[in-house]
Formats: sequence, C-alpha cells, structure tokens
Amino acid sequence: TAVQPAAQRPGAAPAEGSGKLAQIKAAGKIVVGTSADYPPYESIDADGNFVGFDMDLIRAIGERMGVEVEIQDMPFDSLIAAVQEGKLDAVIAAMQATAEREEKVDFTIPYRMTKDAFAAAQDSTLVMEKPEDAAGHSIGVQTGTVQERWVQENLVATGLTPADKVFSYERADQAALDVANGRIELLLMDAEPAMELAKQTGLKILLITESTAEGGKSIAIPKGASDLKAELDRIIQEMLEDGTIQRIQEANGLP
Amino acid sequence: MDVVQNLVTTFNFILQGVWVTIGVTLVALSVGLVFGVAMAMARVYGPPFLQAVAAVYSVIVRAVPVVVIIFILFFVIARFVNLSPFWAGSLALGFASGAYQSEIFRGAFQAVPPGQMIAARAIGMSKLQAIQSIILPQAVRLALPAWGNEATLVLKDSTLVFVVGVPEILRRAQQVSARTLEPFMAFSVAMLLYLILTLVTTQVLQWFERRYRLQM
Amino acid sequence: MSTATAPILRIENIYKSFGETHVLTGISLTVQPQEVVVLVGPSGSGKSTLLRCINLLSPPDSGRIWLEEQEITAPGVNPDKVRQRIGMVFQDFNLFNHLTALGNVMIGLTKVRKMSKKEAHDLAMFELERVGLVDRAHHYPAQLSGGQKQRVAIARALGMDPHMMLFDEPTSALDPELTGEVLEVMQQLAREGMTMIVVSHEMGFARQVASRVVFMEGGVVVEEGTPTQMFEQPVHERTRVFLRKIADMDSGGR
Amino acid sequence: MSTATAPILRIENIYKSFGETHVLTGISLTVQPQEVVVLVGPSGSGKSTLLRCINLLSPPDSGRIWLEEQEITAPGVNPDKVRQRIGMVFQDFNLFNHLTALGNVMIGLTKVRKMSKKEAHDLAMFELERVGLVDRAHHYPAQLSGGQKQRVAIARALGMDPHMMLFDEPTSALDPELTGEVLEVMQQLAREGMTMIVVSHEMGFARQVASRVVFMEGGVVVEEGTPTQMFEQPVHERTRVFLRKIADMDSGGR
Amino acid sequence: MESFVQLLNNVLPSLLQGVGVTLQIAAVSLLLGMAIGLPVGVGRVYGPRWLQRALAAYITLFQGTPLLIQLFLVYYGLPDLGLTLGRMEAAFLTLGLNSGAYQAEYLRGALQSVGEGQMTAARAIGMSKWLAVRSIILPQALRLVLPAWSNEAIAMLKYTAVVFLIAVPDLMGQAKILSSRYFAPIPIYMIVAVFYIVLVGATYLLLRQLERKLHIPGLTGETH
Ligand SMILES: Nc1ncnc2c1ncn2[C@@H]1O[C@H](COP(=O)(O)OP(=O)(O)OP(=O)(O)O)[C@@H](O)[C@H]1O
Ligand SMILES: Nc1ncnc2c1ncn2[C@@H]1O[C@H](COP(=O)(O)OP(=O)(O)OP(=O)(O)O)[C@@H](O)[C@H]1O
Ligand SMILES: [Mg+2]
Ligand SMILES: [Mg+2]
Repeated sequence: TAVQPAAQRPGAAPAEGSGKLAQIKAAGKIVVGTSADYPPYESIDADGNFVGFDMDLIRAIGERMGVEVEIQDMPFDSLIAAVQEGKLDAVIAAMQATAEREEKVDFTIPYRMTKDAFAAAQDSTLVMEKPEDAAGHSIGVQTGTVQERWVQENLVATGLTPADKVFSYERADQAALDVANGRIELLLMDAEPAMELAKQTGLKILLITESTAEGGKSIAIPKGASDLKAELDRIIQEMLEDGTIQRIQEANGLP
Repeated sequence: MDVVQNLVTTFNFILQGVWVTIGVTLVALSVGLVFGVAMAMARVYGPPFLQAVAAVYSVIVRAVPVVVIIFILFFVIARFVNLSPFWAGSLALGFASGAYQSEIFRGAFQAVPPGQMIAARAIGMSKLQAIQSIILPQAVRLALPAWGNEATLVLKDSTLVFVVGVPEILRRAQQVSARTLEPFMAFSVAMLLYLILTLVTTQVLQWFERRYRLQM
Repeated sequence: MSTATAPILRIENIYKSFGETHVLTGISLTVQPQEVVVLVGPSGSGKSTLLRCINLLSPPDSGRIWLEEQEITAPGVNPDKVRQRIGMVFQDFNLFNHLTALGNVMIGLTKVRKMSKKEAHDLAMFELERVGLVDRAHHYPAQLSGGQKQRVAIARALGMDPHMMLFDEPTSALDPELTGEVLEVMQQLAREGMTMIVVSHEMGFARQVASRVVFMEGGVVVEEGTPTQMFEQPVHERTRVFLRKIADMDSGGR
Repeated sequence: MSTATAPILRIENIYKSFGETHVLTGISLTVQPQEVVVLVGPSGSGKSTLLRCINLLSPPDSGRIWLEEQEITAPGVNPDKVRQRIGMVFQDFNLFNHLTALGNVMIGLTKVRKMSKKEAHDLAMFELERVGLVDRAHHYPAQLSGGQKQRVAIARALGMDPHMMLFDEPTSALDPELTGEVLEVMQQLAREGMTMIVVSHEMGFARQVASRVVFMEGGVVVEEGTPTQMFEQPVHERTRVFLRKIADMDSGGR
Repeated sequence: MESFVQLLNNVLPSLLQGVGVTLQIAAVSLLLGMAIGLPVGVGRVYGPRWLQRALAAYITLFQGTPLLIQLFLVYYGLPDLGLTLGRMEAAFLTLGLNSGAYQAEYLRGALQSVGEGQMTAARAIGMSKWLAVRSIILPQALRLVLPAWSNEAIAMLKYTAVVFLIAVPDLMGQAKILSSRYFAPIPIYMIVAVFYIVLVGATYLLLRQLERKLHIPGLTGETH
C-alpha cells in the first residue's frame, strides 16, 4: 500500500472529512482520552485497570470497529485541547456536547441522556427546589465542565453568587472532600458520580435536575473527522437499539 | 487488620508509579543535560547571536513556573509530534531543566582555566576537539555538585507532570485518593516514597562526586 | 650563522597589536635546523607573543612566516596541522587536569594523530621514559611536583613528533631545586638535535646550550649573536645592561 | 617584684589540654596593679591559650585564678561579668564588620553596660579620642587601615572600663609602618596606670614599657624578670637563645 | 491577531485578579518562611545537639519531598486527622514551612561564614552567647544571606503556581480555568508566562535595590 506519512501521523490535522477512520483502521487501534476520576463513568481500580461505564462502552465500540482501544488518562480540562491538537483520536469522559466545545471538536450522537446533582454535607440545612436556589452559597465544580460553565453564567454573571464563592477543582472527588470537610457548602456535578461520591463521603443529594445539563453524553472527536463520526454514530445507534448500552449501564450500576 | 491491609494495597499501587517517576526524571535530566551543555557552550564559545539566544532562553525559562512550561510545551509538542503524556511531560521538564543546567555548565566552563584550551590547541586539536576532549570532561566534573542539586530538584519537579496525566507517584496517589477517599494515607505514602528517592539520589551523587573529584 | 641548509623557520617582518598595544613591530628571525635559539628581553617586550605567532595561536597581523619552506601565514593553511609540527611548552604547564600523566601524553596521539589506543600507549610511555617519568605515569597533575608537571608537558609536546619546539619560560614557575631537572631534559633534547626556541632567563642554560641568543625589546630584535658574543661583547648598551641584570638575579636567586 | 598591695591577678598552677594536646602544664603567675607584663615564647607555647584562660574564654581544666581577690574559677561565677572587667585585644582585631568604628565601641556600652544611647555615644567618642580616631568614627572596619582597626579594638575594650587589659600580639598582623601608632596608644595606656598583659615580640616596646618579661615554653613559665635582667643576663640558656632570635628578627624586619 | 486581542480582553481581568492572589500568597508565605527559617537556622548552628538533629530532620523532610505532595497532604490529608484548614491557610502554611526549610539552610550558611572571631570578640566584651548571636552575628548573617534570600523570594513567586491544585484562583489557577473556558491553552499560558516574567523581573529589581540599600562596605559583596 502507498505510504502517506503526513496523513498517517495522528498529529496532523485531518484536512478533509475522510481519512481519520482509515488511519485508525490502518493503525489497528484508536487512542481514546479520559479522565479516570469519575466513577461510575470512569475510574481506575486497585489493579490499575480503567473501569466504568464509559470504559466498557468504548471497548465494546472498538470491538465493533475491529480495532484495539488504547486509553489515555489525563486531566479533564486538557481533553478537548488534546483532541484538537491531534493527541487523541477521541474522548470519552462523560462529556456533553456544548456549543462552545462544538466550535473546537465534533461530537457523536449522545449515548446517554444525563442529569446533574447538587450535593451538600449531611448536616446541611439547605433546601433546594430549583438550581437557582444555590445562589449565594459557596459551590465547587470541576474545571472545564458544563457545570462550571452553568454556575458562571447563571449564578456569577447574574450577580446571585459572588465570584469568590465559586471554586474550580482539578477533580470532582476533591470538591466532594471539601464539601464533606465543610470548606464549601455545595457541589454541582453529574448525578450518578455525585451519588456515588455521596455514598462514600456521607454527603446528601439536595437536587437532581436536567436544567443545568445541556444534553447527552457524547464522544468527542477531531473537527471534520466526518468518516469517524459516521462510523461512531452508526455503532452507537446500533447499540442503543439492540440494548447493548442498556446492558452496560446496568452492569455499572447506572439507571 | 483492615488498616494494614489497606496500607499494603495502597503502597503497592503507588509503588508502581516509582518507575514512572524515575523514568520521567531520567529523561528530563538527560534532555536537560543535552540542552544545558549545548546552551552553555553557545554562551561561552558561541558567536554573539547564539550567545544572545541562549541567554534569553535561560532567563525566560527560569522566570516562569515549571508547571506553566509543561502546559505550554505539552500542547506545543503535541501539535508537531504525537507523543504520549510520558514523553511530552518528560521533554517539557527537560526543556525547563535545560535552562538551569545551562547556568550550571556555563559556570563550570568558565571555571576551567583558559590555559587548558591553549594547551589543547597547541598540540594541534581543533577548537571542537579541544572542547570535546579537554574542556568538557573537566567542566562536567566541576559541575557535578551543582548538578546533583539540580537532579534532586528535577526529581521533585517530576510530580508536576501529573497535570498532563503521567501516571507517576503523585498521579497514582490521587487515583487511590479518588477511589478510597482517604487522602491522608495516599499522600503520606507518596511523600515517603519521594523522601526515599531523594535521599538515595543524594547519596549516589555524593558518591560520584567523591569518585570523580577533580584536583586542580 | 650562515649555513648551506634551508632554514626550518623564517619570520619576515611580522607585526602584531592588541587594540592600541603594538606588541610586535617588525620582527624578522631565521632559525636553522638543530639550532637552539634563546630569546631574552624585558617583560612585555613581546617574547610570548612572538612564540604564539609562530605556531599561529595568535596569527600575526602582517608579515610572513615559513615553516620548512611552507608559508604558514598564507591563506588556506590549516593552523591545526601547523601546530602539530611545532611543540609548545608553557610557563604554567597547562597539563590537562582530568588526565593522568600518561593520559596527557596519549590524548594528542589518539585524538589528533589518530593512533590506536595500543600504539598511543606505547609511544606515550616511551616519551615519559625520555623525560624520566615512567614511574609517575598514572599520577594526576595535582599529584605531581612542578618539575614533574613540566616534564610531562614536554613529553606531551614530544609525542606529537614536532619538527621544532617552543619553550615559554619553562622553568620560571618552578622552585630553584626543581628547575634543574627540567633544564636537563631540555639539554638532552638539544643534544638529540631538536630545533628549539626558548624564552628563558636561565643564563647558565643559555651559555651551555644556545647556538644563538636573541635580545628583544619593544617589539623588535635589538641584537643577536652567539652566547659568548652576547655575554662578553654585546654591541648595544641596552643589551649589556639587561644581560648584566639578569645574570645578577640569576646568582642571587640561588 | 614584691609590693605591699594585693595582686590584681593570681594564677595558680593551671592546666589546659585540647584532646591529646597538653597546652598549659602548670602555669602560675601573679600580676600587681599597674604592672605591664610582656609574655614571650615560641609559637605554640600556649601564650594565647593562657590569655583565653584568664578571661575564661576557654576555662582552665584545673588550677585556680583570682581576679581582684575573687576566685573566678570557682563554680557559680558568671564569666560574662568577669570578662567585663578584663579587656582583650586580638591579633586580627575582630572588629564587628557591620558596625562603624563608633558602633563597635558603643555596642558593648548599650547592650552590656546598659547605657542610654546618648551616654554610650559620648563615652565612645571619648574612647575614640583617646586612641586618636575621632575623625574615623563613622567609617566601617573595611574602610580602616590595620593600625586604625587595632586602635578601634582597643577603644572598644577600654569602653567596658576594664580593670586590666590582655593584648594578644596586637601588632603582628600589621605592616611595620602601622605598628608604631598602636604601640604608642598602648604606651599611653601604660603611663595612665592600666594593668596589662601583652603577648608581643616587639622588643623595643618590652624594653621601654614592661615592668616584667615572662618567657613561656612548652606550657610552663621558664623564666621571668625585669626587661634588663631578661635581655642582659637571663638565667636559662633557652631564654637567651630565644630572646636573641627575636631581637635579630626585630631589627631585620625594619 | 484580532481574535488574540479579543481573547486578551476576555482573560485580562481574571488574570490580574490571579496576580493579586499570587502576590499575596508569595508574600505571606515568604514572611512565614522567614519567621520559621530564622529560629530554625539559628538553632541549627547554635542550638543543643538534640535540637540541631530535630531541625535537620524538618529540613530534610521539606527539602526532600515535592512541594505538591506537601500541599495535598496538608490540604486534603490533614482533615483525615481532624485538622481542616481553609485553602488560603493551607497554602500559606505549606509554602511557609517549605520556604522555612530553605531559608533556614541559607541562614545557616551565612551564620557559619560570619566567622568565629566575631563571636570571640563579642564574648570578650562580656556579651552572653545569645546576646552575641542577636546583636553581632545575626545582623551580619542577615545581610550576607540577602542574595540567597532574593533567590528564594523569586523561587517562591514561581512555586505559588502549585496552589491552583487546591482550587485557589492564583495566576496559574485562573489560567487553567480560562484555558478550558476558551479552549485556547497555548496563547493563554503564553500570556501567563509573560506575567510571571514581569513579576519575577520586578521582584528581582526591587530586591537588588534593597541589597544596595543594606550594603555595608567590606561586609557584603560589591553590588554593581
Ligand atoms: N591577548 C592579549 N590582549 C591584549 N594584550 C596582550 C595580549 N597578549 C599580550 N598582550 C600585551 O602584549 C604585551 C607583550 O606581552 P608578551 O606576553 O608577549 O610579553 P613577554 O615578553 O612575554 O613578557 P613576559 O616576560 O612578562 O612574559 C604586553 O603589554 C601584554 O599586556
Ligand atoms: N581550640 C583548640 N583546639 C585544639 N588545639 C588548640 C586549640 N587552641 C589552641 N590549640 C593548640 O594549643 C597549642 C598552643 O596554642 P596557642 O595558640 O596558645 O600558642 P601560642 O603560644 O599563642 O602560639 P602563637 O605564637 O603561634 O600564637 C597549639 O599546639 C595549638 O594547636
Ligand atoms: Mg611571556
Ligand atoms: Mg597565639
């Protein structure tokens, strides 16, 4: 076969729609980034294996594509940039397709719809009926997440919460620890990981809501990789229909 | 004994990061060595233009926190070559260390008596040959104490590459902490491992220093 | 001073300045093979500079130098090659501090003359034997006395198989007791027929060994002649005064 | 040498060792008020150690010392208080580098003698005047000549209002031209009746000023007497040889 | 270019706030480090043997382990033992303890280079050991340590960058938040690098000024 060194390099930006998928198939593996600190979506078990819903899902997808899956762990807020710079072929990290992100990368169709949760310490007297009830309370979010953005836009920019009461954490579990320690009052994150963390650190969930979320969880891929998008969309659709995704969700304790 | 069991598991898990830490440190030190020596040579023996470039590199890199340099390089390097976080992180760290090492070697080059160069030229060595086989071997020995200090600093700075996802000691400690939500144990183990690493490094380097001390 | 053979070194009217300092202002000098020329002159008269011009460590600003009929000041001449034919020994030895005595002699042989390790080792040991230092072969410079260091420096220069040797005050950094051993080695070299230019104020050595004494001052040659001529009946008053002064110092120093 | 008044200092059979080195091996010495004792002896004979024992900078291992009838080697004596009564001047001045001449004299007054700033300043200026250095009051040590430094050191010691003064080779670090100004200040002090023990090999000073010369060797006092006795008719051969030697040096050095 | 100006407009206010936090942390930690380093350095040289050992252990611990881990341990670890510090307090404490170890070592070097003679002379005019340390040795050592201390101040400015990991919005923390908000890590970190260069440069010049001011002829090196 003809060698195309420039196009073969994963670092090279895909010039047109085709090629990315071919590259992956030619290499026999897809490099997928995640931030393995977000159980039950993704985490690392005591033996150092990547486990969780996203991990099982991407492996199942890889199987259907006929390629090996190589998982790369990195901080959540580096993931988009890493796809953009061509370091990764895809990102699966309980990530939602927001408008801002879509300017930088492309997303597959959602593989799972999602809700967010507000959590507080067990002894908190706070009662929440809607997200805006968080106004004025110190709140932790993970850097680079949809939730961080929601807080900035709906609580800070509107003047409901002072900017110095919002804390952006490297990782969600650090924010949960600080809620448990009493350093902050609230935590906003994906509902399922929040429940998992709440169970372990003795937090209570104050509110589960769809209104802070922007849609579903999708896989991020390099901009313009339309062949890859088509292939992934096809497989996801297939898996949604044949119940594979449902099965994997249940296996990982997700409703 | 649940606690002991826990501790052993944690220790074993984080221990695997030691090799990554050592790897990052060695790569960064080697890269920094190449950079540092080259830049030092440029500053001492190079043409004015190169001297200026090397000086600017040294000043800028030393004025910026290593973690910022890692972030910049991680994304810049990533733009041109597809490197794993391990390599990107190590190279970035090496690039930063190069600035510090260039200062160390510049001092060392300047401490080699000028007569050494003249004597080397007098037996017919070219300038490059003289630098290679007369100046460099002496400068390296003179640089050893300061270099040893830099080595332990790089070892400690290697924790910073965890921000780009390299599974070294600290990253592993964080993973444990995220799983068990017992940060005290995880970070204490990490701290202990680092303490051992730096103490061993110091001892080894001091041995080298004694072994290769140059009498002038 | 006229011989039929071609001169080994011919210097014609060379000038050398450092910025505003005019150090050499028209020096000419011819050296025949196997001659031992002793160069004397007050401090700052340009003796060291002249030696450094001869082996192109600092090339002259103008004027020409021929070494064995080849003009080494011509453009395109590789100075590294020239220096291999001219051994040089410095006042402060300049031994390579990181190498043993043996290593100091060997490194030029392996790196410049491209000998094998084995050949280089054997030749280096031979040269060390010549200067009487075989038993110090594995000592580092810091472990050698001044006289021993200077003899290693001579061996190092000899190892390059030079066609002539330049000595720049080879004994002036040495204690009087150590001077003798170095002068002896130089005397031996002279007997073997090595062409030498020696900057030295060791008048005993000059008397016994020099074929010619050259007196420099202010960047020019003031007078030259056999030791007997120069010491007993110099033409110039300045020569007489200067030689008298160092003769006095010489006896006072012992 | 017998006077009716009580001695100001009485040293009885003191011993001092550093590890295996037995430096003082049974020294006894009595000093009367207003006496000037010049201590001589070869290097290493223990002169400095003796002075440091006297003001308890390094207390003796055994033996006893009385200062003005008080046994200062007795347990419970506060050595800081003792040292206030004994001024000491060192060979290498040891001025406080971060303080001006004035500051050097003042600091003991304010910190140890607890004077007010004003009082301290006035007394310090007085002492500087005594050593002829009022015009250098605001100079730092690095800006003073050796002789000036030593005079400041003397003023600093005098400021503490000592009852006796110890000098440890006060001029040996000075150029010969600067020695005179320091000796003059010391001579002046002697005239004013200050009790002094001076380690010095300045024989001119000893002849003119000393009431007694004490010759130490090997950790004991070999011989003592008036300068005339000691220089002209010493009892011991060793004393004669030693004093002859330093007298020679003394004239040679000028 | 236009988009860069746009970006600059967007990020500048937050970054300037970050600079304020960075300066605050660096200054407080440096002072805390001094408050710790001073007695520790003196104790290392003049203290009883057991104290010297204990202080050496403290110094080894803080010089021998990465600052980041110290920070995590203090911030996330200590609550396990029942001690929950605020994020700023944790940052001050960790950086202060860390800097204290380094400052103590610099001071030790300076104390040792003041020279035995100064102590002897001070004792000879009747000063007690501690009075001599206070009024003779320390004033000199503190001047001698100034160049090393300046380096430490500059290092501290850079080391504060790790506090973003405990969600303190310093310059680096702001950079991280902004770069994931605007998905433009390279330009944003470049801007941040320039910020640090300016901060470090200004600090350097300021401290040179101080060194000049405290210069005593013959005691401290020439400052030109
Ligand atoms: N590299 C240089 N740059 C500037 N000036 C130089 C240099 N080398 C030599 N000179 C000057 O040239 C003059 C002659 O120096 P040179 O060393 O040749 O004298 P010399 O006769 O060897 O004296 P000496 O007996 O003291 O060794 C001196 O004034 C010296 O300062
Ligand atoms: N602190 C110390 N530790 C160990 N040995 C010491 C100490 N102080 C002095 N000595 C030793 O004690 C001996 C006497 O020293 P001392 O300084 O008293 O002699 P000195 O008569 O003053 O000699 P000099 O004329 O050279 O000053 C010497 O051998 C010296 O090495
Ligand atoms: Mg010369
Ligand atoms: Mg003495």
